[in-house]
Amino acid sequence: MQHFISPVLWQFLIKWLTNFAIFPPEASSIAPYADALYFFLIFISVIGLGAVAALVVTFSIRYRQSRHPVATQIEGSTLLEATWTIIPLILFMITFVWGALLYFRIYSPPPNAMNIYVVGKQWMWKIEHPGGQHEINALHIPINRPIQLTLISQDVFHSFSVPAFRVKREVIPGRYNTVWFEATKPGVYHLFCTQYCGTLHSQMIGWVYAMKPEDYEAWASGSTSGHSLAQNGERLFAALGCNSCHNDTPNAHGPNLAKVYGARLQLQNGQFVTVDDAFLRDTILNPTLHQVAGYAPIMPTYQGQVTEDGLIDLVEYIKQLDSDYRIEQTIDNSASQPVQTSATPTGTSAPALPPGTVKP
Amino acid sequence: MSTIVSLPDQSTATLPKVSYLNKEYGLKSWLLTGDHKRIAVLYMISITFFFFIGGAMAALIRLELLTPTTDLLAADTYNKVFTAHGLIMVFLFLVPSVPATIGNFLIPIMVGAKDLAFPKINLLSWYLYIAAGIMMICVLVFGGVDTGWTFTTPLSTHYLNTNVVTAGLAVFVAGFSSIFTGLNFIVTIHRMRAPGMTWFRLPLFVWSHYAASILMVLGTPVLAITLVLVVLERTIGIGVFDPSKGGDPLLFQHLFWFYSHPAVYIMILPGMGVISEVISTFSRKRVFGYTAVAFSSVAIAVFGFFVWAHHMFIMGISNYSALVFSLLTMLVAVPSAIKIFNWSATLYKGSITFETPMLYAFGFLGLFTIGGLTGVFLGSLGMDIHLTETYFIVAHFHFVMVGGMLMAYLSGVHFWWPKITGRMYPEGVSKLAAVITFVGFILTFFPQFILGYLGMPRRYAAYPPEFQVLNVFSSAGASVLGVGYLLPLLYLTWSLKYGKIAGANPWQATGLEWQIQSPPLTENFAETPIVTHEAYDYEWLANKTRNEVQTVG
Amino acid sequence: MDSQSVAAQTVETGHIEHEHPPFLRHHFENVAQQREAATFGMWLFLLTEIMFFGGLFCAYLIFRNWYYPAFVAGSHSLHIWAGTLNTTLLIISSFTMAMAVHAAETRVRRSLMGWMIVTIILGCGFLCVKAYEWHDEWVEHHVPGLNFNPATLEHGTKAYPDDTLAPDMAQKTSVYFSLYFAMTGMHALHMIIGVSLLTILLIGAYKGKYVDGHVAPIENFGLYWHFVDIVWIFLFPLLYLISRHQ
Amino acid sequence: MEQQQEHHHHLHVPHPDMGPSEPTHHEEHIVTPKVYLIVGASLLVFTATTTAVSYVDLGEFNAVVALAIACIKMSLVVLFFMHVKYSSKLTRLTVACGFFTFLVLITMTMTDYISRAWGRW
Repeated sequence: MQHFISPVLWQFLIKWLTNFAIFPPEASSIAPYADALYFFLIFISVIGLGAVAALVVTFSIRYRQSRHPVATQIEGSTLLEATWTIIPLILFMITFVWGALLYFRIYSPPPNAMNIYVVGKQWMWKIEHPGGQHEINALHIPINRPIQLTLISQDVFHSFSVPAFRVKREVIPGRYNTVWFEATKPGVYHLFCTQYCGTLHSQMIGWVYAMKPEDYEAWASGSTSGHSLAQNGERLFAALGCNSCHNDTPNAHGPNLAKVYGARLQLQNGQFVTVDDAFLRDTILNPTLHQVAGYAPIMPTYQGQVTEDGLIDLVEYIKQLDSDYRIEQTIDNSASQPVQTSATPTGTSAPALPPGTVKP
Repeated sequence: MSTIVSLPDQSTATLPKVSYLNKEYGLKSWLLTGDHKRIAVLYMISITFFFFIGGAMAALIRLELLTPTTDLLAADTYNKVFTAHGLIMVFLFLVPSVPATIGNFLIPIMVGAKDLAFPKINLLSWYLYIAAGIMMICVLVFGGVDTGWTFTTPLSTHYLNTNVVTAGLAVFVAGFSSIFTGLNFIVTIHRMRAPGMTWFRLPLFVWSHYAASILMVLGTPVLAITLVLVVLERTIGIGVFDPSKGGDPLLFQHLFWFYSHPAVYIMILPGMGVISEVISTFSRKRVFGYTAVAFSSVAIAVFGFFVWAHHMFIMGISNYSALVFSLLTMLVAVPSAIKIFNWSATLYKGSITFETPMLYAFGFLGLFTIGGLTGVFLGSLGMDIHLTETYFIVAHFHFVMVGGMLMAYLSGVHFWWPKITGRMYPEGVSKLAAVITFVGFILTFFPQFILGYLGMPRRYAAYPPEFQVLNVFSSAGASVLGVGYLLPLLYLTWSLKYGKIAGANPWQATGLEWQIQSPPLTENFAETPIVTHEAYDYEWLANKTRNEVQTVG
Repeated sequence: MDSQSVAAQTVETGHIEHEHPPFLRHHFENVAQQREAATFGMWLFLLTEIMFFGGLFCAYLIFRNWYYPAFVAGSHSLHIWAGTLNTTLLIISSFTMAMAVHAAETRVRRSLMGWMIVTIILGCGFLCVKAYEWHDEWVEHHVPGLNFNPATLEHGTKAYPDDTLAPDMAQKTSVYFSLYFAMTGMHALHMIIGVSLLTILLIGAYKGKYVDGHVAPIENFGLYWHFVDIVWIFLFPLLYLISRHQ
Repeated sequence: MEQQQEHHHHLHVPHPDMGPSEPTHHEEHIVTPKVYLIVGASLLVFTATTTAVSYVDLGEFNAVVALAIACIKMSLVVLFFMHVKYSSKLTRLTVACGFFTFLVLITMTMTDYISRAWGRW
């Protein structure tokens, strides 16, 4: 039978039958909402296109020259024109409101979301779980639990896209972007970089492993590097000498960082700001840009000295500081034991530097 | 099938003894000409050249995407190829396509002037275009450029070692070419109209070019300064867009799209003008709701400046700002909808014939409607998150730009071919080409919508295997489409010598350009016309023809 | 339509009915139309110039809001006397250019040439002062990308010794200087083009052009020159006068 | 034909059918040197003022005053040196159009930058 068809065509047909995707899996809590809007939009598109096609075809048949040799000149009709201005306008406004609601659903993380950090670089995704699990081009997540990603790029624009979840967020250098989702079906899904980022753009892909909570727990305990991000951050905090000012002693030069995460601070210029990940990262790099009221602008910049991974460690550490006790402990630790290098590449190549700092 | 073509008796007909084509001879008389018609012809030859270069790039892209792996082109080559395709098609084909060729040829004639207001600037515009083209070819020859046509910073400024500076300057120069074209049109339309040619007697072709010209004049300089900053950042290392120096890469996106979104309207508005003329002529009927169509062009131009950030919804712009831009994007869709319905209504009680330009215009109506409606998908905030940067957006803008603008361009070229050359194109084969183009187009780009919703990212040299079937369809369609574009090149060239002699007004159309000889005189009109009738006044045309017959009799 | 006979007729009777000065180009009906078209075209060109500088002003506004102390320090490091002198030179040159247009309109060749020469001298004066300033900034290591050293701005300037900047903010002065050089550079480029064009026009005026009613070239160049002046009128306070009182 | 007769005089009135919004033939108005001198002198005075004011601490109003003076100076140059005060509506419209688009660029870009720090959704 096979030799009646060209082998290429035969292969093509086999692929057609076995491997033909036409609609992406609906694997997140948002996906059904996105698909609902999509089908609504397809519906109005079909109506719109159908209306135009019906008009054109009907008129072409009824008023073709052989049947209707002399045209009747018509100036226009305000009523008709108003109709086809207002009806599309109403439909577009519905689309706008619906789309806006969906947008805010996708980009407003719930407060209890589990945070995972993503660093994009040419051409890979580095995923850092707070528990100290590091992954490249793979993201393991539990299902039925909101996950918030904090995304940053080390070099150029990237874009973090998981089509099965219908979410996507640009990953840009210099600032944190966030996106959240809640996977609903266990499975393995595509992870793409969708913003053109240079030569191997099409290789900057990976997999998202959505797992049942118990599987996830097993994976998480089996793949941890042994040091949580906060622990790494703690070492870095000490190594960079942050605790010489941020130590909550009576004559400390810098503000106490305990419980600072989520607090509302007054800046020197009178503005108020809520401390979030982005604010923490920004103040480490540009301290006087967000000078907190009541302190002198003496903090040096760490621009160019700490890697994005190191910044994530620091941010994660400061987030976990919920009592002064932790800081005192840090001081004790750093006094008693020298900074120990861990298994991260930065540490091994330059033993004098803690992980997370930039090689000189 | 009935037809309105009225050609002179071919056994006795001759081309006019004196016309813009034969008034002077020699290369110099072309290269130093001030005649808008000759410059239009120069432009037409040049953009055809670049269209086929860009088309060859498209062919390579589609060939590479036949299989999921990078087997024909390596990833870096593929990146250079799609960048070249984008840059050439956008800046060297689409932006000048209708305005610099058909528009250049017709705007002075349609307003009843002898030439554009500034013939030398018009010629300068062509030379700038050629300079940009040569720079672009140099870029390709000396190793290419792989920024994508969007020049995203900091990729373009710090992370590539290809010819970004030359490519940026080429776009800069091409931008000034388009500024000068637009400037010339605006002055001509304001200042050079013949006596009696009021604003509301202007053909809709002129209105849409007027709107597009405003966008060219006001939008392009922002792109120019943005590219200057990119070049300075790359060569010297200033830090306006570089986050490591305190700059903001999103500012680049703002400034770039401030031009590049209106640029979409620069590309499509002139095409809409062509469609108005063609649909009116072949239904023998005034365009339904002339005023609404005219004002919708201007509305598109004005609103076009307020919507650029919809290219940045997922980039982390303020949510409030995203709301505003999404709302305005929805509003800009309305004038396009008005136009579509008005064109459809023009057919009502007309006396319709189906010559090639009309077939292309029908193609435009269908494809542009799909392109426009899928634009609403992308303007809708939540939907945009999933669809942007995927093949959905690729399909969307190809429906608008290729299905819309290129269909309109081909429609216009066929419609005014007898006016430009004095000869008819062969009707049978050209109808075939129109149908092939339409079918090939749908086959090429419709699967890409499905691919886009599946999540296939754009600008990927390799892709997951489950996307292959749809990509094979798309590539197959592209080969059909290629035939559709090669055919006109062949038979139009053939018709230059062997086409039937067209006479002044083969379509029995009402525009001023059809009341003069084909090809026209260098000064267009024997004497300054005095306009006493509205645009698309077929009764006036019938009376005029009757009177002429009586006079001759 | 018998187009051939009509064509022949045109060639012969082309423009006979009009008064036809030598500078009237064939496709215009009359001098007024030509002049209006030229002026309108020039205005449209100036629109593109507004948007060209507009992108820079937009960037300036954003970064000034972000890095205000850096912009203050950057501004303080400029010589205010140079900025004020240059503003004065340009304003006077605008005045002399306006007088040159007036001289062309009243058809007085000698005074036209005189005012043009003064304008050229003032324009060159502006460029010299600007070149001096740039040289100074080069010496002080204030040129981003080429020899920028933020440390020079951490401890105040001669005029403003109290202007201390934290190191992170001192780095941000590179944004200020990037914009400073982009803006003044683009402006100076326009000045150089202006002076060159004016020199060409001066040669024309020497040969006796522009005083026979064909004012448009002078008038339009005047528009260009005034526009360049306006750009500087904004650059001066934005770049030189930030918070001088501190 | 009435219209045609009208057009025989189109030497001076080239487009009589255009609406009143677009007078194509404005009176040539030659501005006197005295006006130029006054405008030039006031520009210099404004320059001195703006420089002097920048040394006075007005808080946030320093920038406002500086820009206001720059706008006044610009208006003087545009109206008198560039003859817009004596020009056709078309020219005025063109100038207005340029500033309008410039403001669109700035304000619409600022909508993003200003509101980024507003409450999170």
